[in-house]
Amino acid sequence: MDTFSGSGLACLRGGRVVFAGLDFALRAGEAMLLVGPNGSGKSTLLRLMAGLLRPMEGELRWNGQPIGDDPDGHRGRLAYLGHHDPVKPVLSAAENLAFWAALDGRPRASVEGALERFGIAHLAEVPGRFLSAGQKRRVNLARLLLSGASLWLLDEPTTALDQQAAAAFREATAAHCEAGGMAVLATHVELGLPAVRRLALDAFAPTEAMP
Amino acid sequence: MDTFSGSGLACLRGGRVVFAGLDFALRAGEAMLLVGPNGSGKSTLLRLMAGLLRPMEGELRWNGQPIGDDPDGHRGRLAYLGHHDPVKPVLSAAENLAFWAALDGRPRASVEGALERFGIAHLAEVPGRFLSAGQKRRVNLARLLLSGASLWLLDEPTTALDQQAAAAFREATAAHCEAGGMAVLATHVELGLPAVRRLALDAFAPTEAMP
Amino acid sequence: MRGLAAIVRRDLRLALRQGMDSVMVVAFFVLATMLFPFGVGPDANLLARIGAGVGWVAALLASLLALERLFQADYEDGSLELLALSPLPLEGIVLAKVGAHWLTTGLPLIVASPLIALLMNVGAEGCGALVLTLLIGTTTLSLIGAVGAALTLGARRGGVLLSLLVLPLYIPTLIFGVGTVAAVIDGFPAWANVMMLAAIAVGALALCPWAAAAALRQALE
Amino acid sequence: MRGLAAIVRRDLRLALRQGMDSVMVVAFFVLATMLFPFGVGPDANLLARIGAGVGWVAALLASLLALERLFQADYEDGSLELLALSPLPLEGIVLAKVGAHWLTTGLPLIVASPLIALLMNVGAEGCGALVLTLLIGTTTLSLIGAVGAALTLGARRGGVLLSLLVLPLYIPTLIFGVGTVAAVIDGFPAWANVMMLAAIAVGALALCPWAAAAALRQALE
Amino acid sequence: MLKIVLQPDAFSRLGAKASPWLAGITAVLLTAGVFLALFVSPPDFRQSESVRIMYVHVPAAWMSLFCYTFMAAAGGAALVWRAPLAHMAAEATAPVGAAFTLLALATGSLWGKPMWGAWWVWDARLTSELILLFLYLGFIALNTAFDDPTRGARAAATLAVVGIVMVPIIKYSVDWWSTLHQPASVLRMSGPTIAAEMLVPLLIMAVGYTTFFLYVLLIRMATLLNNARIRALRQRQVRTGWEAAR
Amino acid sequence: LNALESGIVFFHSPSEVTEKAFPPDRRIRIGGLVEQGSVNRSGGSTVAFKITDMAHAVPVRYTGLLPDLFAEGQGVVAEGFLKGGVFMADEVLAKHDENYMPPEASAALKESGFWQHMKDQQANKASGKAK
Ligand code: HEM
Ligand SMILES: Nc1ncnc2c1ncn2[C@@H]1O[C@H](COP(=O)(O)OP(=O)(O)OP(=O)(O)O)[C@@H](O)[C@H]1O
Ligand SMILES: Nc1ncnc2c1ncn2[C@@H]1O[C@H](COP(=O)(O)OP(=O)(O)OP(=O)(O)O)[C@@H](O)[C@H]1O
Ligand SMILES: [Mg+2]
Ligand SMILES: [Mg+2]
Repeated sequence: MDTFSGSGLACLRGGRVVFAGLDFALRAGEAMLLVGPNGSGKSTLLRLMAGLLRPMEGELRWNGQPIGDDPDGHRGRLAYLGHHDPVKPVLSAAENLAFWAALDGRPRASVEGALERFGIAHLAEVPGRFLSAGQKRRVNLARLLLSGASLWLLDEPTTALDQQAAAAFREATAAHCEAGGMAVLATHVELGLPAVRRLALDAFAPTEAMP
Repeated sequence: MDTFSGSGLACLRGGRVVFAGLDFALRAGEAMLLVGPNGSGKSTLLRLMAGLLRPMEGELRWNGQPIGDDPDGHRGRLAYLGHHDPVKPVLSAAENLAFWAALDGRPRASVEGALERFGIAHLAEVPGRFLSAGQKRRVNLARLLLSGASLWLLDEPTTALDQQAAAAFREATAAHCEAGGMAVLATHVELGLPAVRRLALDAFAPTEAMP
Repeated sequence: MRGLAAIVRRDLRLALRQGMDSVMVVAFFVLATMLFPFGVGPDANLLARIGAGVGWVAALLASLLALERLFQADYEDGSLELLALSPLPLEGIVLAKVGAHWLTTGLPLIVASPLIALLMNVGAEGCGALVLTLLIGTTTLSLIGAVGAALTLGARRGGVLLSLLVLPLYIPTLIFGVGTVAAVIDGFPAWANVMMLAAIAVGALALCPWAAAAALRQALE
Repeated sequence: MRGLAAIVRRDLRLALRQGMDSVMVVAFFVLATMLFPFGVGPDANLLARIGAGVGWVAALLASLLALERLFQADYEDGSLELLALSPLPLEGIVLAKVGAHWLTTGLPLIVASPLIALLMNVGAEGCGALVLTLLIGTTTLSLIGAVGAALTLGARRGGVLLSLLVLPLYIPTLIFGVGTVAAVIDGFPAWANVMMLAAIAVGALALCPWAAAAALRQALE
Repeated sequence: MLKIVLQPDAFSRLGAKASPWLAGITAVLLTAGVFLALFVSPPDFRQSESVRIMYVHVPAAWMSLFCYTFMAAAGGAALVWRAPLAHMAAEATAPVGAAFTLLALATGSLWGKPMWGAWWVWDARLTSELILLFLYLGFIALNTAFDDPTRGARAAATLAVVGIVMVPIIKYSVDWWSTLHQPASVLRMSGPTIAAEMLVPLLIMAVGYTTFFLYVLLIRMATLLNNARIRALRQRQVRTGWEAAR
Repeated sequence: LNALESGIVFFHSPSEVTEKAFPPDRRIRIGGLVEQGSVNRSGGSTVAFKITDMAHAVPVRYTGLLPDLFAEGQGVVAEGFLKGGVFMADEVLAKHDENYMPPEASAALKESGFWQHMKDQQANKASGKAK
């Protein structure tokens, strides 16, 4: 069974230590919520997990193996969702999704199915520039389903979503975990996911802010 | 006692009528929530109230006087907060605030006091680029306090705020209204402000969307 | 007035902290000019003849490149909305921003232009004329460029589009600027040309802030 | 490989749908060239002499302008993060994007260059040489420019110095490009120059994707 | 509201009725004009046969100026009254005008070689005409450069209005400055200096070009109108989709 | 306004050239009519002729191909530089005027003397404009 863990993680941003001595461990089928006040380092930790940032101290491991040993493999198994929705205004929703699927080179799942899951199948042929904020976010979430990644890293995924879409997201995440996937979510609001771990980030803020 | 009202407002965006026949009235000391689904025109109405957009039909009035008669005066009494946080990355939080205060040419209130109110006094000297999403939003909110404007127009003001900051915002708005100010807020979440009016925007959507 | 001064101060401070701008503009200016000795051979006479023209064209392109992002940053982070909503007239704000921009990019160009004159073998009077005409001309370029920058705000291909719009409008300034320098070098009276340059500058000063402000209002709608 | 092809296809499709990209680059190229007759006077012989140099400078500037936003759109809408997180090597991704970009902007430049040669009175052999050197040279420019574009994405992290380093890197390409055309026009053998151009191109192909990828990683930190 | 909804439909009906007529008239005029120009009109006393380029060049040059004026007027009207149809008229004119300009430049250049001894010179007339081409291109580029079509339309209209200063400059450049290009032969105060046998085919061609322009204008405006309708449907689709999902 | 230095003008008139002192190595263009009877093809491809605006005439020497329309009494623009009062041209362009007519008509006009009259008028206009 896959495991994803970090030990003794510390991160420096703009000359400040954001968190230090942070440990976590996650097993297949589990979801973890990152909580904490503004500036506590939720987004930072997610980018660290994705490999976009390197930790100042500590190490991330996949099945006990440091991910630094196989960064390509790590990138191959994760899907990241950040603050932006990378939906090109001149490509249709389906074209946007198809591109991301082709890029990963993974067996291409059904684009229509993914759109359907988030209630926007009827928008498949509509160019991105006509989509509202919430609709763009749904396209971005549909990308997760197509990616087939086992590790989802999601930064405030429910921004701009209405109730119905938020419910669809909850279901999708639950299904992903049930199928043996993992998810890490940074959030300010209660998502109502069943059986999640919580990581409160303010606990790791160093008392002395300067290194 | 000041009043701010609009009658028969209609607005066209991207060749489509967003709302039509919209009326509202607001008196000193009142707050008004704009509610409605994505794309119903909340942001549009706020920009209209600020004078960034001109209505296709209808008129806005301040104390019964059309604001078109005195646009400079109207700009002088409002403070607008949009989707972006205009925080320059190379200026410190305090410098950013001081600039906006100087621009309005209003008697300069204490920058430190405003930062303090939103719990970021310790970030006064930190350059904007080191601030997290929520911290930037707090700086932007502090700007409202400094502006001394009597009419606040706020577009989803609590985005990215944590609980504590949201509470600070609630207090500040309540204090503003108590002191005879007005506030119009577009929002998707319950803000818990006392004694507010509500304007549900989907009621004004024209049935025929085509021009 | 105090508000406008605050804008100038802020923009200068931003330019200073970000570094970049002035240095880049001057580097580009010198580089584009330096190319010609390589391109046409080190024939001192020839260089002297095309010197003023090349210097002017390089200055023009450099100022174009620098102008592209005049309003961009403020547009993207929402500052522009707040500026437009301030009680100050938008025309004045445009003028303040153009002024600050000219101080950080136009002025360094002018300071660097004697160097260009030296590189290109333009004599002392020619050099003086180059500095003078650039002094008048770059203000015009900045003002016209501001209109273009405002019109293309939010466009998908800002830079290239801007140059497509603005370059044709730059041509008169270029013609009279170069004409002045050429006349001075040849020993003809050049006042007529300088007057034309100044007239264009005054015209631009009167019209451009207004046009740019109108375009900005459109961009914010 | 399939992933990289998907990137090229997407970027071409984006350029096509957004339209005008190629047209605008060409327009800038022609406009920038046009400035010189005004700058140095419409003297046919002189124009012919500086024609190659001017054409090259204009091409360089056009490619610089077009490249400036090579990664910008993807950076701003978060696509770049996802590209960097895809299992493909980032160097390959850079190459694919530069390739697509060259097809939509570099190639039209080359197609338009005979027109420039005509406007500037450069003769037939000179024109042929211009096309050939641009063909080799613009690839180099695109590659070096990609490094610059990547650096300016993360310029806040003190990239001033680095981006200044990129501009001078254009110079050798220019010198040998212009040199080739001049040699051909004057009837000298030009192979040495062409070989140098090609050598620079190969060097750029080897180094630049790597440098640009490093710069992109920094920008995404 | 009513105005905006009604006008386009009325316009569509008008266009559908008028365009076949315009097509017919254009075909007749251009055929007649070409026939007269090539076979009937006499050679010039100095240029002999190469004068026949005139019948293509001169109307194209005239149209380049006329189309720009029309475009700027439509753009100005669109800005003042916020009338979508006026925007469409300006938008529809731009590529046609650009094509005429290109044609004038190309045929002028072709004519210049035998006449002057040079394909191209940098005199005021030729240069200003080239700048006109760039104004057209700028209009087209600006119009399509934004995700929001109305923003593009208004920015482009602003440019068109500003650029109108070029038209008198082009027209009078030959009088204000010394140019290699000849002064006006037809549109001059003291009457044409072209022999009648040459003037008549020239004018027929000019009228033919104009009806051709009107024809293309109608067709293109109809297309733009349809595009706008499709866009509106798309938006409605987005909206109803949202409502269904709600 | 004196447009002399401004680069907008494509050519200068002979009067300007004789009255103003252009620096000897400055390339300029002179435009006007080829003076009647002044063309002298002195062997090879070198021609000498005079460009006139009826007030002043400038002698020109040119080696090379002439455009088809080059003829006495016709408009011409020569590019080169002045050397000891003689204009050494290295490019000669023909300048066409605004008159178009069939050959027969022009012959008829010439007979009636009207043609010469028109030429004079035009030349006067050209020289007047430059002043
Ligand atoms: C690329 C070169 C040329 C360009 C860009 C050009 C441009 C123009 C333009 C814009 C006009 C319209 C002016 C107006 O409406 O008053 C025009 C008219 C005209 N052009 Fe050209 N031209 C070129 C070459 C020539 C040549 C070589 C000739 C032959 C000598 C010529 C003969 C004429 C004539 C006869 C007219 C009509 C004048 C009138 O009565 O309005 N053009 N040209
Ligand atoms: N690019 C950066 N450079 C330097 N410092 C940064 C950068 N981004 C964030 N920081 C700093 O790192 C800390 C953590 O920021 P981060 O964005 O991870 O917080 P967060 O928990 O996501 O906050 P929020 O709830 O506001 O999104 C903040 O104090 C911030 O000032
Ligand atoms: N700049 C624009 N150009 C064209 N159409 C626009 C523009 N901005 C908004 N719209 C359209 O106007 C409508 C109202 O948008 P608005 O942003 O006011 O909605 P909102 O109620 O604020 O939605 P949200 O909850 O997503 O913020 C939407 O359908 C949108 O597509
Ligand atoms: Mg965050
Ligand atoms: Mg909104």
